[in-house]
Amino acid sequence: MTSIEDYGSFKTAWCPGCGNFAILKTVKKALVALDLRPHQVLFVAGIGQAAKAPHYLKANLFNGLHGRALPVATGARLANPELKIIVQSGDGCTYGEGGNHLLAAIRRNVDVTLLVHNNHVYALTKGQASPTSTRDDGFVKKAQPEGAFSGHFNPVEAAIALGAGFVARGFTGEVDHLSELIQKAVAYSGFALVDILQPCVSFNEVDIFQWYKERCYLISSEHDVTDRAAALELAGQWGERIPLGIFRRIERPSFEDRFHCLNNGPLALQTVEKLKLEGIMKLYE
Amino acid sequence: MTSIEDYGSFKTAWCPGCGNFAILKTVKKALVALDLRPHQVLFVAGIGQAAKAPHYLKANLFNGLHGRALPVATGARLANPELKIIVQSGDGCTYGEGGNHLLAAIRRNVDVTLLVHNNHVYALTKGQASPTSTRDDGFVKKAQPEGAFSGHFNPVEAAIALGAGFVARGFTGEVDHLSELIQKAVAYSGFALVDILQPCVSFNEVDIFQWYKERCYLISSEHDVTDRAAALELAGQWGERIPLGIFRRIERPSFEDRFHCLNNGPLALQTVEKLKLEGIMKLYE
Amino acid sequence: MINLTNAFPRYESDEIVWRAVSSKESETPMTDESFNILIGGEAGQGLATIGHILSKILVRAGYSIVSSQTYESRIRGGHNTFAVRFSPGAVHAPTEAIDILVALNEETVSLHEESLSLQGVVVVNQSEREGNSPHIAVPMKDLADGRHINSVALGVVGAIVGLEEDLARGVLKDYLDGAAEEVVKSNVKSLREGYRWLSEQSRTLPRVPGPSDRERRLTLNGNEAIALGALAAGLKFYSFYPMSPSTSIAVALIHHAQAMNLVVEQAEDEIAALNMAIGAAFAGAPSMVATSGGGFALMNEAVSLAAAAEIPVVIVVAQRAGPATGLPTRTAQGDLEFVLHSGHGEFPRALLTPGTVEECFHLTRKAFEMAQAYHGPVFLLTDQFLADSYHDVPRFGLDDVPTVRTCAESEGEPGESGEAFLSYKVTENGVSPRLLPGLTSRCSAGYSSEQLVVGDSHEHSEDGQITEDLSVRKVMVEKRLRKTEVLKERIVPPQRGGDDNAEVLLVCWGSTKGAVAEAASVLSGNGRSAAWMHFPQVWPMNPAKIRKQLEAAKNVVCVEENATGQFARLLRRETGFHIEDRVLRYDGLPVTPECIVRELAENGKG
Amino acid sequence: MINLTNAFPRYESDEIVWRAVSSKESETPMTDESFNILIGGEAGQGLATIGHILSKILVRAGYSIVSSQTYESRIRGGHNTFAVRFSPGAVHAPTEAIDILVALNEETVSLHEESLSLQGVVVVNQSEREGNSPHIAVPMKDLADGRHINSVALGVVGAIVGLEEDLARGVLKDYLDGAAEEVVKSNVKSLREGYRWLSEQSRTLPRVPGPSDRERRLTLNGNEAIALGALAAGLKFYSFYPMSPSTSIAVALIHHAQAMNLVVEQAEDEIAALNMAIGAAFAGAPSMVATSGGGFALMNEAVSLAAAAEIPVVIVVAQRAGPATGLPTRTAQGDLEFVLHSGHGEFPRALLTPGTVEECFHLTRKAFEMAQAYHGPVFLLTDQFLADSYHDVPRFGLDDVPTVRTCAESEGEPGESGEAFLSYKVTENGVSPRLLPGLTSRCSAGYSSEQLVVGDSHEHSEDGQITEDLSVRKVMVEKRLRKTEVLKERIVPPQRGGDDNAEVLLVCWGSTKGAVAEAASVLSGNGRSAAWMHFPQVWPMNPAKIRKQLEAAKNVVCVEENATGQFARLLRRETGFHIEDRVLRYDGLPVTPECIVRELAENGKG
Ligand SMILES: Cc1ncc(C[n+]2csc(CCOP(=O)(O)OP(=O)(O)O)c2C)c(N)n1
Ligand SMILES: Cc1ncc(C[n+]2csc(CCOP(=O)(O)OP(=O)(O)O)c2C)c(N)n1
Ligand code: SF4
Ligand code: SF4
Ligand SMILES: [Mg+2]
Ligand SMILES: [Mg+2]
Repeated sequence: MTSIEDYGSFKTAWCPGCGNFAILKTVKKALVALDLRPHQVLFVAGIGQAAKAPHYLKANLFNGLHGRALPVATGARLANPELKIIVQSGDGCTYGEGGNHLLAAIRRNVDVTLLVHNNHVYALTKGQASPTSTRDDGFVKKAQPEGAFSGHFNPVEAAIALGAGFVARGFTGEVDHLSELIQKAVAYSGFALVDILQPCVSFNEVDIFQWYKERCYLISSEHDVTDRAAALELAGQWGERIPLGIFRRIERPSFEDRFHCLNNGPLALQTVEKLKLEGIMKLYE
Repeated sequence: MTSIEDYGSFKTAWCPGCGNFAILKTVKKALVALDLRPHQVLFVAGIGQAAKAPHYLKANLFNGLHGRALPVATGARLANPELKIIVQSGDGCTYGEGGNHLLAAIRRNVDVTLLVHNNHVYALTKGQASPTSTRDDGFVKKAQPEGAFSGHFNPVEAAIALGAGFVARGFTGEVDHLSELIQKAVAYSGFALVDILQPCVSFNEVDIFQWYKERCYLISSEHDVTDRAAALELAGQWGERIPLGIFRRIERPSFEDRFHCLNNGPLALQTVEKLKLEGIMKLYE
Repeated sequence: MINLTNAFPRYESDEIVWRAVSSKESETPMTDESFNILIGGEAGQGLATIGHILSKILVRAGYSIVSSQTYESRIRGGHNTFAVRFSPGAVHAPTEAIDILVALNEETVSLHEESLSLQGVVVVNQSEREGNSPHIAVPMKDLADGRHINSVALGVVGAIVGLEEDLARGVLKDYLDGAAEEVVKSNVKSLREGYRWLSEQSRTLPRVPGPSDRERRLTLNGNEAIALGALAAGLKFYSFYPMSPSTSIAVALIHHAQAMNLVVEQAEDEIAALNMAIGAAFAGAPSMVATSGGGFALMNEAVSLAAAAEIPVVIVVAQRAGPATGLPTRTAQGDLEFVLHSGHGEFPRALLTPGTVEECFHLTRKAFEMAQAYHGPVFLLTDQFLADSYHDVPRFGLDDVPTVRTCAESEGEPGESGEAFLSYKVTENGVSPRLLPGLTSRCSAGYSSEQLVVGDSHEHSEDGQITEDLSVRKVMVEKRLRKTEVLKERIVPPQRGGDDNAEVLLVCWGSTKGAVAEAASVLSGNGRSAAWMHFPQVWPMNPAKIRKQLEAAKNVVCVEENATGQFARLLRRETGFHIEDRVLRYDGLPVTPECIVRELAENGKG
Repeated sequence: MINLTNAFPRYESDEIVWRAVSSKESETPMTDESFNILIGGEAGQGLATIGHILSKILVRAGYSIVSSQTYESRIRGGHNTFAVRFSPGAVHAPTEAIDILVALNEETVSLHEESLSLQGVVVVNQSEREGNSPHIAVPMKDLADGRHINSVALGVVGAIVGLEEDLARGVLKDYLDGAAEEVVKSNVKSLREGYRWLSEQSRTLPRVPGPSDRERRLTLNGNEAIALGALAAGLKFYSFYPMSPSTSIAVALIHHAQAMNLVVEQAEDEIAALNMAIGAAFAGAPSMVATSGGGFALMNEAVSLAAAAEIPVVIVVAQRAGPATGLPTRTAQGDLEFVLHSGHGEFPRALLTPGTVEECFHLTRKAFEMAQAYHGPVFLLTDQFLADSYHDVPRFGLDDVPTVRTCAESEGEPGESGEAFLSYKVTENGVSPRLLPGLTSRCSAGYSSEQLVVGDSHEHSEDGQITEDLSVRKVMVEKRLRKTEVLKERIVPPQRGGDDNAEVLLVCWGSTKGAVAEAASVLSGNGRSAAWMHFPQVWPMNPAKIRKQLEAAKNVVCVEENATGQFARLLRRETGFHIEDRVLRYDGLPVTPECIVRELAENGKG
């Protein structure tokens, strides 16, 4: 049995009141609920305030470059299919710099859970607009004095449209619900996105906790997660009402299955077969 | 009056029978129909067989890097809003290497027309799977001997879902129709995507001309291009029946309008106002 | 303290042509007095704010200043500092000894009290542990009504230093321009309370040198100076992806974008940032990007594109401590070789490495001139220290240096109407005439409005068409490389100062200039004879001239903020002269005159 | 023709320790006879196919071969060539004089007939213009029933050279393994028709040296040798984004992936390719990527990541002619400095530069060993010529070199069960013990299965936690740089050959080895005394040893396929020795012995 203490506790570099604390705690809770031991899990992170999260718990960790967590996670997963891999990073990291890898991860459907701390801002670099910053709510930053010019990127909608098999939205104000989402995402076999609405108390004066609290509601149990059109319609909702929960969940062919050698477990444990190699060499004679 | 001769004619490096020839000819025709003079147009291209296309007509041209045509086009457009900018490149260039710029271009809605020669393959590098290669039709390449593992990227569907204002699909077997699409895309004020189904006779034995010819049909005039759900549903069609035409066309706030100085025309013609600069300097005293 | 009178003399020799890029000391004679205030506390306590305001007050009062900032990669908490060193005469470097330590929290006292000078004093909030050093415990919370403690501290410091309260209030108000009236009021009140409280104390205070009387100056940090230099050069397009320590260039430019008819765009990534700038430059807008090491790594391919397509573009790399994410908010000079060899393939380039804030301005202008003259990328290599360091800078004359032609003109013969324009015409110096797409006749007299322009990344023939003709390839390689001479004609030469025939010559580049010059001066003061040589441009260089200088010196020491001595290696590669002695600092902090002198003493060179 | 007996002798000196990485000549004595066939035509005419098959037939027959390919960046049309030079003794370089010119189209005749040797003859399709040179006009279309003209040509050439038809048919059939039976049949028929037709002609044919009798060899090009070397080193993960001339490494690996339990994945871009490989390597799979200049530009940031996180990874850069897109299918050595300084920040690295196909195999193995030994990136720098060039290569013994440990083991003391594992433990040589996440106890005896592993891109403390402690920073910089020594212990030293006390020493690196060695041999034959020195590894190096060698030489000339003499610059930087004389080729073609000798003569050095 795993307990929350197994995941340790650390001093953080976050601001008091930041939504990241709730996510950190919830992630630990979810892992305990799944009875996963720290060494069975590999966190992969990019760079940003969010991306520091896995430093604040005990588990295997690879903290790489801004925007590049997903390819690292993909490589790790294809090298060791026994690892439970969780990617944690910010909206800027994942939907900005790393956009191309998100497209590819969705297409690949590799078994990785992606948790995005979506605070609608580039926080660590002091508050520029991110792809999820909304134009209409007058998101005004030093770098965008007249508001964000570009359209708003709705990650839930985009992921569904691009064919992702598991797409959910959580909120730091609904931690039990969030914990369930994370558990289901980790348990899902394939690529799973949980976009997490996370208030940033330092740089986002618009989408504050209260703003979300008033708007967020849990998706009704009637919603058919296999109905793509319904999922898309629901995902289109933003503003007055913000749905939380699992929008879409379907079975998709697993990417790892296509690599026969992964049936034999981690690549590191597989030895080089010299006889076969000698046979290959002969082909070139 | 512009004539087709104004756009010149060149020797190409393409294979006999390639769909690119039809696209080249149709682009010229469309420009003539729009009565655009070569010097009013700037083509921007990436790298690939498709990306060579603008070398084969007379117009202004910037032929940059694989995957990076859209940011160059964006920069050029923001420097000179008088230029009609057309980006021409392949599926690998645009949906593969350049995926992140496609996401951003759609969000920005800068006035650029994107023509994608979609041959479902990386042709110039001799036939690897591209994001639009389809898994199910058994796309088997040297680099993908067991077929493409990843899911199929449907650019039309993705662009609509991501909020693009003008999304169309053409086919090299329907050149008059394609010419109309290109004309409308160029005339549209904002970001316009025309994905063009282009058979590659050298590397794509599956999606051949006849395969398309049997499946493609023109979208009915009943289709409401402002109805997002309808557009998405239509875009979901692939395989037995492949719709051609304009899926979506709506007005979106223009990106260029947000830059006040662009109302004064090309930046190159605007002089530095020394008085204002002196005033700015004073702020630092 | 330190005699800096000889720190920035004109170097009279035809070997290294001296051109002033820094003029601070020519207007204000040096004195041996300087005073150093360090404000320490957590991120979020507003210490950078009052540091900046204090800097500005000091400059307006007539002091010369150099500030330096350290901060962590976080938004709240941790330990940050803002140090301002000032003097009636010119100062050029930060220093270690602290005369007033303003401690906004307890940690600051314990971390820095050992650096207090003989007369040094700690200004600390009454509620904090006050340490063993001489201190002034201020009831800041009370005085600030629990709000703007930093403004109280500013008031106290202003009063100690003897800065007029009116002046201080004026700067504070300017700073808060645009803030809610209530906020302004409350800050002004806190400031006043600080002044009032101190005036009521009766204790001996550190002796502060008085200001000098001189023309108004600007208070600028390196990034602001780059932004202003770019505007003065005619910048019209700036694209960026946020990355410390480069982001404040964007912030400054955005601030002035509307007034200056400038397009500033935040890109989706650094690849896009440079490709956009190239697109804009191709279309005629003088363009710039800025980033730091990791972001620049992503720009590498487009650097090569700018070279192949022959597009003028200015690229600022504000260095921080690598590799990879490293220490994102700390200073370093670890990317010299990386930037010098960035981009695949071979092509000319220029690398400018300003030594002062003033040089940031002038060399940015210069960078645009160079880029425009040779049609290719020009780099400005700075670092976190310089980016964030405020200096007093004499007002810039905007008439003397012509702004870059916003509108390109052909340098060759205008083509006959009917003739096709050759974007890559092979010329004697390698530079082809340049037209702007769609603006040919409007920009360049004699050309038809229907001329077409090509930019191309392949090997191409003169008309920009893709070629597989290998003899054309050879011609084009040589054409591009010939442009090196165009850059060589424009080299900003090394500067030197200090004693003639010195026993030790300190060689440096980039932001270490002030510290190195002062270190040389300290050595001279200590009875050693010392000189310094600073490279505001590290590429291209004139090897023969440099070699002569180095050979003439008795001992040469290269000072760099990296661990492998990259510039010394480059000098050896180019001149054959091997500088074996190095002072290398690579812990993320800038070198100081003290640390250079210390290291030299340890190595038996000082 | 050229006496190559002394081309690859063991160099007996303790200065440059000689280790054989090429063994071709040790098994087959050199002769002065070689024969050169060039097949020319359009892309799509199947000339690379018959070139490859012909190469294999020649090797099976007992010849030593070197082939070289030129082709354009297109799929059909244009002008491509496939040249095979062969000899009963070892050949190491392509040559210019053509003994049989196989012209699949008219253009080939006009482009190449001036290169015909004295006995040279053109084999041409009857329907094409036949030129003025001696020619054999073959009714290829008729003989091929309008289909496999290339196989007819192959038959004719096989017959002229005197290769047994059975042998030729065997290779052809092997090659077509998996093709439709009808296709195989038709090709075999065309081949036979070619043989038959020639046998019915009565004319004097060029004199062809007979084969030698020896052990079976492999016919490999550089990219295949890298793929096999990687497999032999234990490669388990390969990610790539297609880019000429690197793509055929991926193709070869994919071909064997299932048999060798290998994961090969095409990435969405080069950034992903290297980041994936880093992730896989972190998780325990020996990993490699390959690309060319532009793709490598995009990998720069991740190179720095591999260094900071200390992840072993092998990176192949197959050079082509830049800058930017340049000539995508042509050869160059223009990216040496670019790769050497790639990635921001400072860290050790190794750069291997194989000179032959055989060296491609061995140095790839070596690269994995090095990466694993020091935990960081190791580079293999090749080029289009070598990537596509087929050589005969002696069979590889797979027992002598141990494969890289697929499963990492701690080199330090296993930690106590309860103790946290320190992924960045500071050790004497800088290398920290390494565990694999999730596999700690299964891989490394003595560790608990619950140990945790961290990889981190920041400056970090020993446990991989982000640090802002600047004293830790200093320790970690030094820890990483200390690993340079681990690489230095493993240096593959330069090789030399030719006359002792030669008048001229030709220095080179990478794929020019064979041409340079042969040029030295030609010079010696012409009565000049000449020697050569080849660097199979350009970084790190042993400057003192190299300097001694260079100083001992009377004249030193550096041969490179770039326009700025990058390796000569590097040698000066490291050794202080300035090589002023250069033979530089930068038109996209490989240097040949002839062109080196010509250039030297023009410069008065030969
Ligand atoms: C290549 C690169 N570009 C830019 C940066 C600078 N950078 C660090 S964090 C960050 C933004 C982080 O935003 P987000 O991912 O939303 O995380 P948050 O801080 O908001 O949690 C940026 C741009 C970097 N580290 N690397
Ligand atoms: C950075 C970079 N990576 C890879 C390449 C090699 N490359 C050239 S074209 C191409 C694929 C082209 O595919 P697509 O865009 O679909 O065009 P097509 O040739 O099919 O028309 C690739 C991968 C390159 N030039 N630059
Ligand atoms: S800046 Fe925002 S996201 Fe970062 S720690 Fe502070 S509150 Fe959280
Ligand atoms: S390879 Fe395919 S896409 Fe390229 S020119 Fe040939 S047929 Fe067209
Ligand atoms: Mg964020
Ligand atoms: Mg394609």
